[in-house]
Amino acid sequence: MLNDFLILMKPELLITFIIFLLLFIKVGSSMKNESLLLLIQLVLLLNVIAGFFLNEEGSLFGRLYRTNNFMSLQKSILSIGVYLISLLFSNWLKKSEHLLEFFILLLSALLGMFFLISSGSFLMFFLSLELATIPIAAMANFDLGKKVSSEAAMKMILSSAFSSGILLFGISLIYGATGTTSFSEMPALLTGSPLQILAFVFLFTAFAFKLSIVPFHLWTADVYEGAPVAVTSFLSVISKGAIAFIFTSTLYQVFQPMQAVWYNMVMILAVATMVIGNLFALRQQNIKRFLAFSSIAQVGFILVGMSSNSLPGTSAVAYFILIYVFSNLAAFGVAGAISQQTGKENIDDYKGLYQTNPLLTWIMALGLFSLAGIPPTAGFFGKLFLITAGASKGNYIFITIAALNLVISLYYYLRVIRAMFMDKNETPIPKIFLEAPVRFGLLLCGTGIVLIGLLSWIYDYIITIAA
Amino acid sequence: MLALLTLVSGVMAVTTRQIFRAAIFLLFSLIGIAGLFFWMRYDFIAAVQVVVYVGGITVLIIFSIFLTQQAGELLPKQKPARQLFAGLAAFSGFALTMLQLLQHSFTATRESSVEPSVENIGMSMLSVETGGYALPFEVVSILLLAAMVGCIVIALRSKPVTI
Amino acid sequence: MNLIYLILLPILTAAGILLVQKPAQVKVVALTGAALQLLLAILLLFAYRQERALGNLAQMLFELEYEWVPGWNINFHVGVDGISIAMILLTAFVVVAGVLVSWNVTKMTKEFYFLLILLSLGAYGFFISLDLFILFFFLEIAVLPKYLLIGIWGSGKKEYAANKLAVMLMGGSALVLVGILGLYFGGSGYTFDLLHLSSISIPRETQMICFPLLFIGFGVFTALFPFHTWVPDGHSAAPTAGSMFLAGISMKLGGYGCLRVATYVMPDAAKEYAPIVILLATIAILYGAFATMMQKDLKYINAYSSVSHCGFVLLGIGMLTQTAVTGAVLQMVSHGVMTALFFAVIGMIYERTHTRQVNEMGGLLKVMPFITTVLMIVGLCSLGLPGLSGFVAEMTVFVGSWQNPGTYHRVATIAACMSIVVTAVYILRAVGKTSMGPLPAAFANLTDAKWNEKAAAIILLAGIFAVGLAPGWLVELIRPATEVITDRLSGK
Amino acid sequence: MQLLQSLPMNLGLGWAVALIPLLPLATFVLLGLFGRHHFRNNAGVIGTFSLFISTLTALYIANGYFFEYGSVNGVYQKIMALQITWLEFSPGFSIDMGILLDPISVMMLVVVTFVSLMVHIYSLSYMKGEERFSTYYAFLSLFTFSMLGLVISSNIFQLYFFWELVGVSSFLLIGYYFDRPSAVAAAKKAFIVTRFADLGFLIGILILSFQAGTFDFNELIARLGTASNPAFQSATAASFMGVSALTWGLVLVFIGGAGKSAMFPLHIWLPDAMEGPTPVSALIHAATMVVAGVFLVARLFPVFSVSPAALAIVTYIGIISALFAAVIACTQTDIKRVLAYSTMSQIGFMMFALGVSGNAGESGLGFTASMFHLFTHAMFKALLFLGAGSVIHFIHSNEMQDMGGLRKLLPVTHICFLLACLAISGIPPFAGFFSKEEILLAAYTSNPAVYYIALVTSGLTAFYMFRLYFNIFWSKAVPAHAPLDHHHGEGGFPIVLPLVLLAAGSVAAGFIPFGKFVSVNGKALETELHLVFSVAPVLLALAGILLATWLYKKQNERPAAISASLGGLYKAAHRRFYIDEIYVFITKKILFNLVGKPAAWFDKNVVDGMVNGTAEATATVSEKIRGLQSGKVQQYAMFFLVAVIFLAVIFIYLWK
Amino acid sequence: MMEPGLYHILFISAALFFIGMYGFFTRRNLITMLMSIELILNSVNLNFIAFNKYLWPHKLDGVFFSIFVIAIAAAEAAVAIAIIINLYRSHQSIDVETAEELKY
Repeated sequence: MLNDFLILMKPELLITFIIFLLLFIKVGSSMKNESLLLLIQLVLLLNVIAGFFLNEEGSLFGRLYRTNNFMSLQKSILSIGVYLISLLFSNWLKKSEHLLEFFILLLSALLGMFFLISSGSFLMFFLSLELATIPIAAMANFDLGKKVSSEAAMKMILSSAFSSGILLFGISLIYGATGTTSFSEMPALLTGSPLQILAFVFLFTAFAFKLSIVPFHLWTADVYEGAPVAVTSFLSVISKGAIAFIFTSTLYQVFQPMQAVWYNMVMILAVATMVIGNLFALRQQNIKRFLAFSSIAQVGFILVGMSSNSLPGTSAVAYFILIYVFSNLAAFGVAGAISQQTGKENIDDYKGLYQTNPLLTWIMALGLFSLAGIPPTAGFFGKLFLITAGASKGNYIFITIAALNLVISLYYYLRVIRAMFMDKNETPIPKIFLEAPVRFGLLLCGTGIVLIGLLSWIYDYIITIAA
Repeated sequence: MLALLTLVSGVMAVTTRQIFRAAIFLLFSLIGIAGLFFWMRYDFIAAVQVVVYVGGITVLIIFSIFLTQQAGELLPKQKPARQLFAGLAAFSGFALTMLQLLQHSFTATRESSVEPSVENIGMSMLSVETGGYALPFEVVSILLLAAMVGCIVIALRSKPVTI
Repeated sequence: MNLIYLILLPILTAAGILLVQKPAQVKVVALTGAALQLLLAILLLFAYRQERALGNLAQMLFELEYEWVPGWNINFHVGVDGISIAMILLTAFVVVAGVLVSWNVTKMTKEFYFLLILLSLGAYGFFISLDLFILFFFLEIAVLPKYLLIGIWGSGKKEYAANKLAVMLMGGSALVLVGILGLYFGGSGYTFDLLHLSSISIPRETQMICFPLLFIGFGVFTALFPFHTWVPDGHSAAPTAGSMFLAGISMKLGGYGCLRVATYVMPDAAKEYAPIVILLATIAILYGAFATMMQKDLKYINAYSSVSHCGFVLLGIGMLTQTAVTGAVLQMVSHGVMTALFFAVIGMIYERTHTRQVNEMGGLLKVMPFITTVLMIVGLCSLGLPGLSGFVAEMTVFVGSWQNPGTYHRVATIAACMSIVVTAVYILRAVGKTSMGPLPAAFANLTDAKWNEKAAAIILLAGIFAVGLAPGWLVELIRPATEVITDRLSGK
Repeated sequence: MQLLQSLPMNLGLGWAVALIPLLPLATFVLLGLFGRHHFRNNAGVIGTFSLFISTLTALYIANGYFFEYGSVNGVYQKIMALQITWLEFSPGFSIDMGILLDPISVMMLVVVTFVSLMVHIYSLSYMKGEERFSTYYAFLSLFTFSMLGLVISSNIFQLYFFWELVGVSSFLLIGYYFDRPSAVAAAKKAFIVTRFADLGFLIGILILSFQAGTFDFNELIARLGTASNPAFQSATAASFMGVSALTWGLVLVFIGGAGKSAMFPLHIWLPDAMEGPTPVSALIHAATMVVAGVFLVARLFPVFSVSPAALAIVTYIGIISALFAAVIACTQTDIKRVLAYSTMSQIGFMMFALGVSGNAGESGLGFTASMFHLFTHAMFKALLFLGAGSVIHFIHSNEMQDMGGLRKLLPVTHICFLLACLAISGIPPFAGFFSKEEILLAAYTSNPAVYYIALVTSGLTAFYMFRLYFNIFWSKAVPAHAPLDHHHGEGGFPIVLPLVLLAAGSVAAGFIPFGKFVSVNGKALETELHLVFSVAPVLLALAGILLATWLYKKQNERPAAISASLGGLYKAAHRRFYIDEIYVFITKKILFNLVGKPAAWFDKNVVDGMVNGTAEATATVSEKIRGLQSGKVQQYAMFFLVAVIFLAVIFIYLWK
Repeated sequence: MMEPGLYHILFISAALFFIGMYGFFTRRNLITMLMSIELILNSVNLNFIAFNKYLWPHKLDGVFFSIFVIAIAAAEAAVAIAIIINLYRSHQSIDVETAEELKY
């Protein structure tokens, strides 16, 4: 029993352990930020490595908690992302007064996401969702001196509380209609009656809110822009990944009987998300805001893959998230480094960046290309598999719209590329000094972007364990 | 009666223009709900409701009101258009929900019921077997811990505002 | 002959370029790589011929197949037939010439050559792919470098042009993607394999949906009317080598795709849609020609004329007769070499006169006989002078088109033939205005071509003459391959 | 043909004939690549020498063909001396590079090499000192190569191949003085107009070859020229707009020929082509290239002869051109233009002679006559041009009013020119007389109307030729500014020799019993002179000469008066009946303004506009919907709720 | 007053839910918005309890759900108030419309 407990809940326990470790450090010693950060990075790295071993399938606590290899992999992907974040934003973190608190909150949120992925009932689902949200809202306020930071935090906490309300209302209706909150008992009890549909819509929109699907995305950009870059990247990459995972598995497993309803819903919202996300991204000036909308559009593509309701769909989503972690973090990493040292966040400020910071420019370009789905970057494969999965339903119009949206998105990614490579600038951003961890993190991202696509066994691995 | 109290205070809480009164109405509304719990014989829940909400959250709210505002100051009025739309949206949502609820024929279980006594609740709360809620309990505790840490960092900052 | 070399070589070259530091070294590496590519392409040609001579009648030679993503049944499947080899040769020629012509690039030399080589990688990969997925992969690889080439090293409205080009081409490839997926799921095979897809009969509904998607998608690349507008802007803004690659190689990707993927795989739809294809191709031919007539910028002239010439490719494909299809492939090769050279020459002239407006030039024959002579030869090739490649290709298309006896086809053929007159008008106008007439005093001291320019021109001229004077070898190479395609069309 | 293919000498013969065009080709390549640097001064000698060998070979071949092996049982054979598959479209359907020897091709070989040689020699002196001397000879060689290739073509596509090359060399040579805008314009015009005609030719080829299933001349003629052949039947059965495919094909092919041969109304390029160096005009625009159209019709004559409609068109176009050009020639003042129009007129003669010809025996007289005239015309027209060239060389002007009284200064030229004028006017016993008589006879027997027009035209010919002659050599006294340096005058030996040789040809060529060698079916055709028949044309010619003498021998007011009295007609003729203006109108106004400009406009605004419009629309929409992202968190929540209700309503009530 | 049944309770909770929504939409004071949220959460609690009591009394799912919701509501309120106070410090106001810098 205890053995089971230790092995099955290994990821969660590890994170909890780290959290407590940090708490003890906070209470007991006064380490310097540098060494502390190094320690955290090391621990997180170990966590990533540990994530790949001793994964088993099973459930605990009366099916409130369940896990399998695929979920472990999803957790590992998130761990990788967190590790990258700890590297990429070293510059910012080092100077932060609340380094420890930051990581405590970050890891709590991560823990929430782990539980989220593994949750076996709506209760666990709801609780871990909150655990994954509230600390982030607090973190969004970590740029304590900045007005926009608190505005972002305010928007985030209020909107998410609002969506929690809606989610809960939906859950309560479902509970009323079926008498259970357990994922495993639910499918048999779903009949597709109007009330269930209504409840499902409530539930669905709460997911949509967290995943920033249009039209529930409105908070996203504001929060992304206002929050510190590290938080934004966590929010846009890790949080989104986690939600996408649980969303997929909920739709596929729990709401399988209502497949027809949610397929159409996903389709409509995917189109809306891609289009609106793209249209807004087109005209953004602030790089963080720009990336926010771009990530909204990316979610649209995730939905395309999700709509397939098949094994390739799940694996394509997981694969895409993995790639997305690297690509988006590359972009955010560069944006963060620049914003940290110069305070410049506008795309126009990036003009002529290539002259002064070739490495940053290339990493950014790689990230953007990957987001845009240009080969040979991994994003190409990720997007392609998503669209391929979506195409399995034979809905050509939907797929054509998705494919054409790829083009629009390319257009605005190219805007940044253009600014960095082509435009002239009298006063380009000066040469930016990158700390070793940042440099390492960026290179890691770049390597990931190039290799994940070309190494086909990664996808194969995902599809095998997702089966 | 309780229902009426709850609803009326709820409405007042969201419409009154004096923030302090709004808080008091909220308090009444919450108490009304606690009363409903009592009435449904969920004593424990009612107790929790009173303790956490009435004793915790409302007090917190009232403190923060004191912190941020002079009591008695009138709240700024929202634009009528916004009020209208909000009312419409809320009402149509309400109508839709009620319609679905009323049209739906709920089926009740025939299994024997479990007494929602404090003992029962406490046992399952800490049970790790099926039907136990130890894990959620742990999760919530971590959440509360994180929330605390967050609050401390945010609220106890020392630096003055620079921007 | 291992086809992997064709992919490996550009990759190694690109890596080499990244490793060395000085611009001079970069150039040498790039040139060596390009020359090796040419050598490899020629070796491939001979190996292919030898294999055929030994009686190997397989449709594709030198096939290689590795599993890539088993989850989607994606295989790294490559192989060549005559058409591919012709295209590979074309690419190799243009790449060498492009590298030579760009010898004077001083801005970000390393990146420039890196992108050039990357483009060639895309092209080679595309032409040898037998799996639609990797075909698409390479197709997209070949797009983005163009954007950067134009945007960074271009001139004029470069940003607008680069954007337009990238977006339109990506739009095209988006349609291609949908088409490919349609084939994958609707083709009752769950396979991307071209050979497999071409051996089964694909349900008619799938064909009717996927053919337009694929044809328009690839058509955008090859300037299918009305999706051609990236051509003039893109070409005119691109740096010389960029234009050469764009017109010489990139537009051929589309033609090749239209033929190999759309038409070959979906014969029923190809027949069904042929009238539309022919209509659009004819419009492109004439319309491009007439539009060219009104242009004043040399690059625009060549760009619009490319629209017209690529119309022949599509016309040949649309006519569905074996000769016409052969002609289409010939036209791809011919136009590729010719237009690359044309752009090279325009670049040389521009470098000296700093203008591309024909009205501002004149009498350049006096100061730069070599360049203008090459210009004239290219012009003549463009208007289909016998002995040069254009003639061979156009005539094959015409003869092949005429073999399709429908009145509609006849009218289209005649209309297409009419372009030879219009072509003559604009080519002579361009050549006449630039190289003949009185020489403006400002240009009196200009110099003729340098060694690298001469070498580039001679390499491409060799291609033009090799096709123009002795087309036999090329036709022999291509025809068996087109036969396979037309056999499928006629249900054999 | 079968017989000869078995002969062992056949292959040798093939390569021997091939040598004739290949030598000039080699010269072209050599001079073209290295001429500027290595053969600057001796390019002419090299070119001339190589052509000299070609000419000798041609004469040798002609001798052999006509007198040794060509005739089998009194019928001249079509010998396929060489055949190499050049471009195979589908098995059995290919463009071959071959050599077809038959009377007309052998005859053309001689004519082309000979005239070309004369021009080469002439140019040695005439073009001396030109900066691009070697280029000139390179182009000249290219032209000679192409023309020779054209005449020996065994395959209609091969003919088209060389046809186009001829066009290009013509372009290059007309534009030889490339810094002179008028020359460039003329070169372009020549190329484009003939190109336009070639379009017809090309489509004609497509039609004919498709119907016949071959490009090979022999096969083509055998299949389409025989009424019993299925190809013929399907070709006549298939019709478009009421006209059979065969006729369409032939007419279109003829359009090609008409373009190259400057037939009305495609003649407009020819006068302008005189911008080229004069020897070039002599070679290309008088003796050889312009008769390519005639040659083409002759080559396909067996097929033409089965389509009366096509033949009728050939006839009428020919006669109209003859008369039309003759009228214009009377009014021109540029001597080369006069000659150009005269050329056009004479080719008109050849054309309609073909048109009135039948396919066999006596009715084939027109064919023979046409070829004969082609042959003699080459001699005297080349002579006229070369003569004119030496005049121009001397005077440095093309205009008649700058000339006059030159007979003393240029004696050899004068005599030769006079002989040529007599020959072209049809005065016995000069060459033109014989060939023209045959043409008139052929016309007389088949189509009287044509005959009468031809008669008038031949009178006009005499008139304008002598108008030219008198204006140059008599009329005024020696022009004041003329260089009176006698040594300069005639030029050297290279100028005199071709004049004399051609003059000899013009005098003697008529006596060749042409019908024996060249006839439509290869059998000898006995031609005889009907003295009675000759009276009318000769008299008319003499009348023309007399009129010219009266008007132009001495400078006087009469021509002006007459032209004034003719008023509009004269003016119209002088302005070449405004054909040029019509063309300019069509090209500039219609083609450029009504097609080209709209196309360009359409592209810029509509097609491009669509693309840009899409981009702009996207940007606009994106700007318009920015209000969605208002920054108000309450509004966000409201959107949220509304969307929830919306989705719920859709999925509960509408979309089930 | 007749014996209140399930539907009555549901009516109350739904009404409370949308009253909370209305409040959330219209109040400009951040604290009152937070109060509206509390109303929403309470209505959900009511729902859970009602369903548990009237329909599914054999297990205590609903009860536990509402207990945890209350806990979460507390945590959320705490963080929200911390953020609001912080916002108040930087903006000197807790009017939601003063914090609209981030938009478009």
